[in-house]
Amino acid sequence: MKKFVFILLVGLLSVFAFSQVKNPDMIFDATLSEPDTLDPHHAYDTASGEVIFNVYDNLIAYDGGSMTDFIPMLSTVVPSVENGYLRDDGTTYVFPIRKGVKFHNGNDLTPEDVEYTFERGILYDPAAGPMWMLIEPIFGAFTVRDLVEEYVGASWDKIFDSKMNPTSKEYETALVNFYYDVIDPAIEVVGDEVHIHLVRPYAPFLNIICNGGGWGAIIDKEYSIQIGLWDGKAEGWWKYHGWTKEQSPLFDHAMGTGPYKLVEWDHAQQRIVLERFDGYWKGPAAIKTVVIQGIDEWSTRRAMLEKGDADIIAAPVQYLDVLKSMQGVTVIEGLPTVQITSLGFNWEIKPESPYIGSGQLDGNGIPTDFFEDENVRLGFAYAFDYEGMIDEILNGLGIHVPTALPEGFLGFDASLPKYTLDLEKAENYFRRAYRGRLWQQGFKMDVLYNIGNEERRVAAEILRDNLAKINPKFQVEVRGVQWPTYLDARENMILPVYIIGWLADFPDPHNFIFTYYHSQGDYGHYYGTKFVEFATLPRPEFGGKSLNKMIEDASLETDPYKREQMYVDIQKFVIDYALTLPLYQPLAIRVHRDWLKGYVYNPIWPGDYYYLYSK
Amino acid sequence: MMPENEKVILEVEHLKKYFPVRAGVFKRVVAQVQAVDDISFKVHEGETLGLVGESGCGKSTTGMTILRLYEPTFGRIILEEEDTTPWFMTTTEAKRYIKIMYADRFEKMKQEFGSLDEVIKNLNKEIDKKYAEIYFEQGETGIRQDMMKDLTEKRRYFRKNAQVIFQDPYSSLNPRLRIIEIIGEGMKVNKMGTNQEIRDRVAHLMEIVGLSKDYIYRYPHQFSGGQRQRIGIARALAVNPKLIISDEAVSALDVSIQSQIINLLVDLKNEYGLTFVFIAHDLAVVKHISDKIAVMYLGKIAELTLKKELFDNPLHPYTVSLMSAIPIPDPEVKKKRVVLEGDVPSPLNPPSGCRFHPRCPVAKEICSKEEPSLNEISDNHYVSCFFPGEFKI
Amino acid sequence: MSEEFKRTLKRFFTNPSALIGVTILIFFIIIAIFAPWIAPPKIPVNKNLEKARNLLENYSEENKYLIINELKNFWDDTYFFAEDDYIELSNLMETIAKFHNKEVSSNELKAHIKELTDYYILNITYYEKFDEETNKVIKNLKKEYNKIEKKYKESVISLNLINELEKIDGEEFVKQAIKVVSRFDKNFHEAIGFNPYIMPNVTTTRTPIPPSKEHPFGIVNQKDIFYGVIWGTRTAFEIGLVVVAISTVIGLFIGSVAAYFGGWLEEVLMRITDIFMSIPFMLAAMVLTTILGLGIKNMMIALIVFGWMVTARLIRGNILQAKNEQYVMAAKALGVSDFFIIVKHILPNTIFPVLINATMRIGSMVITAAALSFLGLGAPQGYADWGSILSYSRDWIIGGTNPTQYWFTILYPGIAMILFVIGWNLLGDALRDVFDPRMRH
Amino acid sequence: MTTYIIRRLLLLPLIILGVTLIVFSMSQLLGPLKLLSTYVDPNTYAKMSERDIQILMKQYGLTDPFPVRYGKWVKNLLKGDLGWSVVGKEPVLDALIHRFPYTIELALYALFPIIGVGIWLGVTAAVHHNSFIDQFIRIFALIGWSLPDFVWAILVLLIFYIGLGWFPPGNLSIWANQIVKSASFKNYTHLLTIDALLNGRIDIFWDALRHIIGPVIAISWLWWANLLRITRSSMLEVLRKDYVRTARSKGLPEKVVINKHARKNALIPVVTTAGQMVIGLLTGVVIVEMVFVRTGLGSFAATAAQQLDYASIMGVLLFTSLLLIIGNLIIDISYAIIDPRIRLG
Repeated sequence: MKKFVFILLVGLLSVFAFSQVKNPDMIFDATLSEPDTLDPHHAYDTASGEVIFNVYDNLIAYDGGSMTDFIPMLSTVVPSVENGYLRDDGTTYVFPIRKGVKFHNGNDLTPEDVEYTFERGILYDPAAGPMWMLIEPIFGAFTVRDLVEEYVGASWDKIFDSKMNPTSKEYETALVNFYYDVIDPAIEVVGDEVHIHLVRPYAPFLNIICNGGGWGAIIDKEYSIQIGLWDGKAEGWWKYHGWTKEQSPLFDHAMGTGPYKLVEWDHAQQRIVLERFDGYWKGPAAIKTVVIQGIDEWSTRRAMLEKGDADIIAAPVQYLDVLKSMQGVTVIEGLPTVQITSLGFNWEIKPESPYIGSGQLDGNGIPTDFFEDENVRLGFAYAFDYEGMIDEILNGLGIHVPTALPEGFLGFDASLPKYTLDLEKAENYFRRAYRGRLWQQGFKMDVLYNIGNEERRVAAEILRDNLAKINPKFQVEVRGVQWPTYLDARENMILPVYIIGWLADFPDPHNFIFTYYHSQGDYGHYYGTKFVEFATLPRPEFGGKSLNKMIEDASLETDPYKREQMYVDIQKFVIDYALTLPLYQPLAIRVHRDWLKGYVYNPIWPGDYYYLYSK
Repeated sequence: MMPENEKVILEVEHLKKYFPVRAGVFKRVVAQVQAVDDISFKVHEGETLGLVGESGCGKSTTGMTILRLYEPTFGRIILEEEDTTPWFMTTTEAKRYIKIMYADRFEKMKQEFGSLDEVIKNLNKEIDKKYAEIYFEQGETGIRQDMMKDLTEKRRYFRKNAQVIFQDPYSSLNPRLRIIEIIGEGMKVNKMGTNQEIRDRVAHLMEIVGLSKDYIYRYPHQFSGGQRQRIGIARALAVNPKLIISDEAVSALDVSIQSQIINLLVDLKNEYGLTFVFIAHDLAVVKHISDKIAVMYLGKIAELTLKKELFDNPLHPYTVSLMSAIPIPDPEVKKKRVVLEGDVPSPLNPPSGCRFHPRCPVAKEICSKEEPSLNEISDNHYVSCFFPGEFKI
Repeated sequence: MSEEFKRTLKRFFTNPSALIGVTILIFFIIIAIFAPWIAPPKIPVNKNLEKARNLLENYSEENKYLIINELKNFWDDTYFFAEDDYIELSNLMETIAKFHNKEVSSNELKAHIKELTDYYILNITYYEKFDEETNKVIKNLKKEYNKIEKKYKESVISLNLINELEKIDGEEFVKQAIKVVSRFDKNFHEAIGFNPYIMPNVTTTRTPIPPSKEHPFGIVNQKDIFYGVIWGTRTAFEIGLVVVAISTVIGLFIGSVAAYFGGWLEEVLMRITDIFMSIPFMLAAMVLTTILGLGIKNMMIALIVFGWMVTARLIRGNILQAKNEQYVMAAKALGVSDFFIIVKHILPNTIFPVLINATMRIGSMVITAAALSFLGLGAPQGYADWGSILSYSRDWIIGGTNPTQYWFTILYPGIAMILFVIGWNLLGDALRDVFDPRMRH
Repeated sequence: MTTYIIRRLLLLPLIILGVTLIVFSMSQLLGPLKLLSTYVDPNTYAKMSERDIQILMKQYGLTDPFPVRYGKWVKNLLKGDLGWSVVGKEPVLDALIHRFPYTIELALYALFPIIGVGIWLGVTAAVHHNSFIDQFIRIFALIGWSLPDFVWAILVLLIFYIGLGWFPPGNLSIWANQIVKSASFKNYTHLLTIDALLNGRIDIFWDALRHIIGPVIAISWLWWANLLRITRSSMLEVLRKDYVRTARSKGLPEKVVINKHARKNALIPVVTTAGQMVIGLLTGVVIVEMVFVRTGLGSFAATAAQQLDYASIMGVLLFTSLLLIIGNLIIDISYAIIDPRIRLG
């Protein structure tokens, strides 16, 4: 027995004496999560975007780390008024398509592929997808549903039964005509060019088109039809509309013209394997294989970086000191981001919410319309320690911003007043709220965060502790829930306040101002119907315009100076009313092994662009 | 000798107790162990019936069944002129029992005799007469109502009046209870007095059974086997029962202590006029205490008669062989011992005909074919044998 | 005390593992009991009262009015609306009485309620739900009235107390003022309802801070580890004892009913036990906690639901053995009811293996609960619970700039947990040694 | 004995039915909307109209009474339809099948050291009863028994990966993974080590083994503690038996006494425990798999629970329960064949 154990041990030890096999021809990127879907017209998260970014090409791209300069990609020209490719007062964009570009399957890129790509994306327009960004400038609506309802003149529920079949022949004809009358003319092939017609001039259009996150990616028409995507016909296009993620064949398939091709997506291991595309039109990439794997456990990620098994890892800022002390590891801190982390108020909490205590102003809860009172909002605004959060929790990796508009964007004005920690001010506002009753009764509510997001937890705890300092009767319980629960709770309007981030889709103020402050914005519509009233009320500050109108007008303004002024006005207004609390604009840290060369950072990119890297 | 017309305390009629044997996938009953197979006897007030037989012959089962610690398979158990059989049955079982035991029987007799009066006249037991009258007046439900009313009361009555003394002095006392709790439990359950009264009576009982009353707060493990058996006796006496069944009460004890306990029981019996069913596997033990003796063999009664008659004139070959096994404390007397051949057959599959025939020294052909019934050979002497008295030593 | 018991005790206390186990557990019990003194929670204070108290400590004549002023401020902040509210609600009560006598229409009553809701005296729901559930609303309004009446009375008493103070001076004033302050303090604390199990944040730095005099076990996740370990002792006892006690009682009930009554009931109950046993414990607890939602209570429910089967089987086996003991027969012959036979005769003689098993399970339950907390399914954020503190340390276990830099994040809560579990296991071991008949020779 | 086996087999559907009933009842605590997420991807109805959701609910019978719902659910189960796994991004059943081999491989490799060392320790402790060695082993067991597995698992990672660089996390190294995923590598059993040998790739075999040893060490301590306790007490009991005393009194050397007479008999109760241990290993690896990034059932369950992927966790629960039931059945039957005394049980 003992002898056997000894032999076994010796045998094992001799095996582990093997030296580590390093892979100079491979990059291992240990991330936090795996992609959601690889369908470019559905993907709306950075993990998916990063893969699509490396597998597909867009018509144009950002020039390196710049967010304003473009370079031609599949289009040989970046359209502008000067070069004549931006026509009709800025409503027609002309893209001459590059010749000799091949997809990974060997097919040639044609202008028809480009036309097909955009039309397919628009007709597909999945729920909670990114396609609104293209539909808005091209058609002036947010969803295909809206367009169809307007064109047909009936509600979606009337036009279709539950199995997505048109309920009558007339509707069917109308739907077919909808394609010919609305969709088809918007994007057309003219010779070797593709013309895109906008409903009105729209400044950020090129930014939208060139984003690597997916919605600008060009797919192969032949391949797509072959695997079951929209067949390119007007008849029955609706059958390809609004699929769920997994219904789309592109969910885990990819066929682009990009520098890497998708080899494998292993769900079990949360792992994506990419391989160099040798026929890439710019010439093949330096590194043969890229592995992107989601590893949840920080200890494991860190250990892999330390051992050199991982080249790049996702690292939370609290481990900055640890990372800096490691050998052979490059740490870059303070990279600018196009994100805002903010705290939003729900003006109209559902009474069944479990997070508002008694639901009354009796010291054991909060009334459902608690945050409609601007004194309460302002009280909260001055109860948060913005500087402390940035300095101590984020290790200084954050910017204190006046509103939910990141630094570097048009309209950003550092001289605007910022909320600061001021307990006396907060006390004054709280004493004013509810005719002084709030101060006497106190309140109780829960602030949720999603488990694993430590910044949100700490932010909530800072708020909790400061409120208790102002008045011990102000009681906040900080509660961790899982991410789906968090999203659900917000969706169901049962969260009193919620901390959430917004990452720019394209580098334009509209993407933030609209999102946060328009009552139809992605976040604005969570403020409740009371906020709709608020946002549509004519305001003397805006010369009689409502907040919504002001935001809409600002997006259409073509004069950059005027536009900037409008955004400043909007921001002044929202600061006075404390519509949302911009907690901070985070700054990123970047961690990779020293041997990784060629790193370029662009805040608007969904992730790494491996084509640039070598080892 | 007690006169025959004394009050009957316990009467057992055609008592059967079968234990089902389950086997197979669905645990179906594949056979029956006929532990007790159709036995009948009477015990009069103040009388002691000795129940004797080899181990496994069903005597203990008989005792347990009478006490309703086992449910009888068939038969009637009458305690003090009351049919106690259905008292511990579920409603459906009781219904079935009443139908078989009374309704069907009366119905049959009615057809046989024609008039109701005749039927009643022909019934010789008081209890039958009583129920016949009820039956013919109110039908089957009448009997049922009469029997099944006040069940809790009746059960308590039964439990109070039929008590047991167990064989094993070690396992028959709950080791976690004090003596006062053990002896007093029955009184408490039957609400026979306040705590003070119970304590006094327990102390009194302790003295009666020959133990110091100071011991009532002790635990069983602090006593010897004989003492424990005395405690067991006191527990049975505590509720003033009419009938005590003693299940091999002395077999586990040393011989010297055996006689002490038997003497105690005899004294108690004489003093309080107790009625006993005394179960033992040894005629010698029974001899001293019994008035009447039933010898059991393989679930059946082989011979039943008064003690003197049995010892003077044993008629069943099995009794004879048992008798020969009694040691006689006189070295001068030479005794011939009968050693029975073979083992006791399994009650699962009893021999055909007379159950004793495979081991019987005088068995004839008929013995293996027909089963002898328990016949009254002479006055009050019942034997179940085709050739009674043929085997002698 | 019986001899047997004494002997058992002696055997128990000469058993070394019993001694160590009991010592450890007593240690933890003491910590749990004295937690508020060992690691005093930071109970929030009212600023006015705090100032008043400070002034009282260095009392001088000129401070008197400052003190009274602070008390008045406190009174203002607490009871400013009490009288108005009381009057308004009294009026409303009159209206309600009239409404009952049909003197006032329901619309008028509704209008009256609306008036009060506009001044935030009443919640708007009273107005909104009035039409649907009139009776319920009125009932609740009466409750509201009682509450406010109580508050009003308290406010009057408080004001009187302050006024009384104004009339006295010197020593007497100090004596009375201290009384008043502590009375107000009590009212204040009742109003806020403080939960000491929530660990407060003691710093804003996110990297763990090594032990110091103020925080003897160091800080992780901004929480004082010492505070968490001390108060976590209570949580550990709560989880271990409650889960094991309830699941054991359930197991006892099911097992003893099955064994004693037998027949189809036994068959059904034991098959149910089999079925529950066929579900892996850890996963089942995980799933049920997930479905019920996070939190200690839900976790405990999940552990109980899937934790009773061993007891049931154990007790059933033992009872089947005990059932045929002669003393059980004797009790039956005496007419003792089934219930008492089980409780008095059978259980006391069969329960020891169950108790030993339960003792052992307490430790493993605490570990399971900690594992659930580690996976983020157990205790809520910031709750003083060893598993949670250990899960805070999970990202620091492998160290910082050197592998042992953050040793304290795991050491103290880890040791507490291991000791606790060891304590119960040693106790269980010892009990088995003492009570297992095979070990007696 | 045949009847015993048949009886066990006949009880099997009943038990399985009971388990499904419990799992189903648990899921019913969720409420209709969340329940819907166990049937369809929640993204599907995230932006759906109320009407469409109602239709969807009706389609999946969520408005039916309990028994009907249960019936439909069981019908789906029988078709292998366990719902959609959000975490796995594939049907739950597929997700389970893909992850199962990793867990079973880990369990198999854990088994040998656990049983071997566990029994050896138990016997050693019993033979040296009350000596220093015994006390040492008992303390070893006590700590193993009391050590939270997540702490120990991370410590193993710290020591054997960061410290010594021997046992990395994951299933396989990247290079090996690529070979395994390539077309030329045939997956016969889906157990990495065995497939590697069958393909004649000794390097991949060693790589897979290297990745397994860390988790094995992390699980072993607890089970050692478990097993050695049972072995020790069983051995102590046997050593007191008359036949062992007789053997001793005959003057047989102690070694022979222990090896020949005592150990064999002492191991009978150990065998049952060992059987249950295999099953226990299959379900007890949640935390170890999480820490070592192994993609087995355990880490799947944990991730699913954290992301409230109800369909997946219920799938795992059903699947492992089924494993448990079948495993127990096999153990009981084979035990009945080996030891006739058990049959009545």
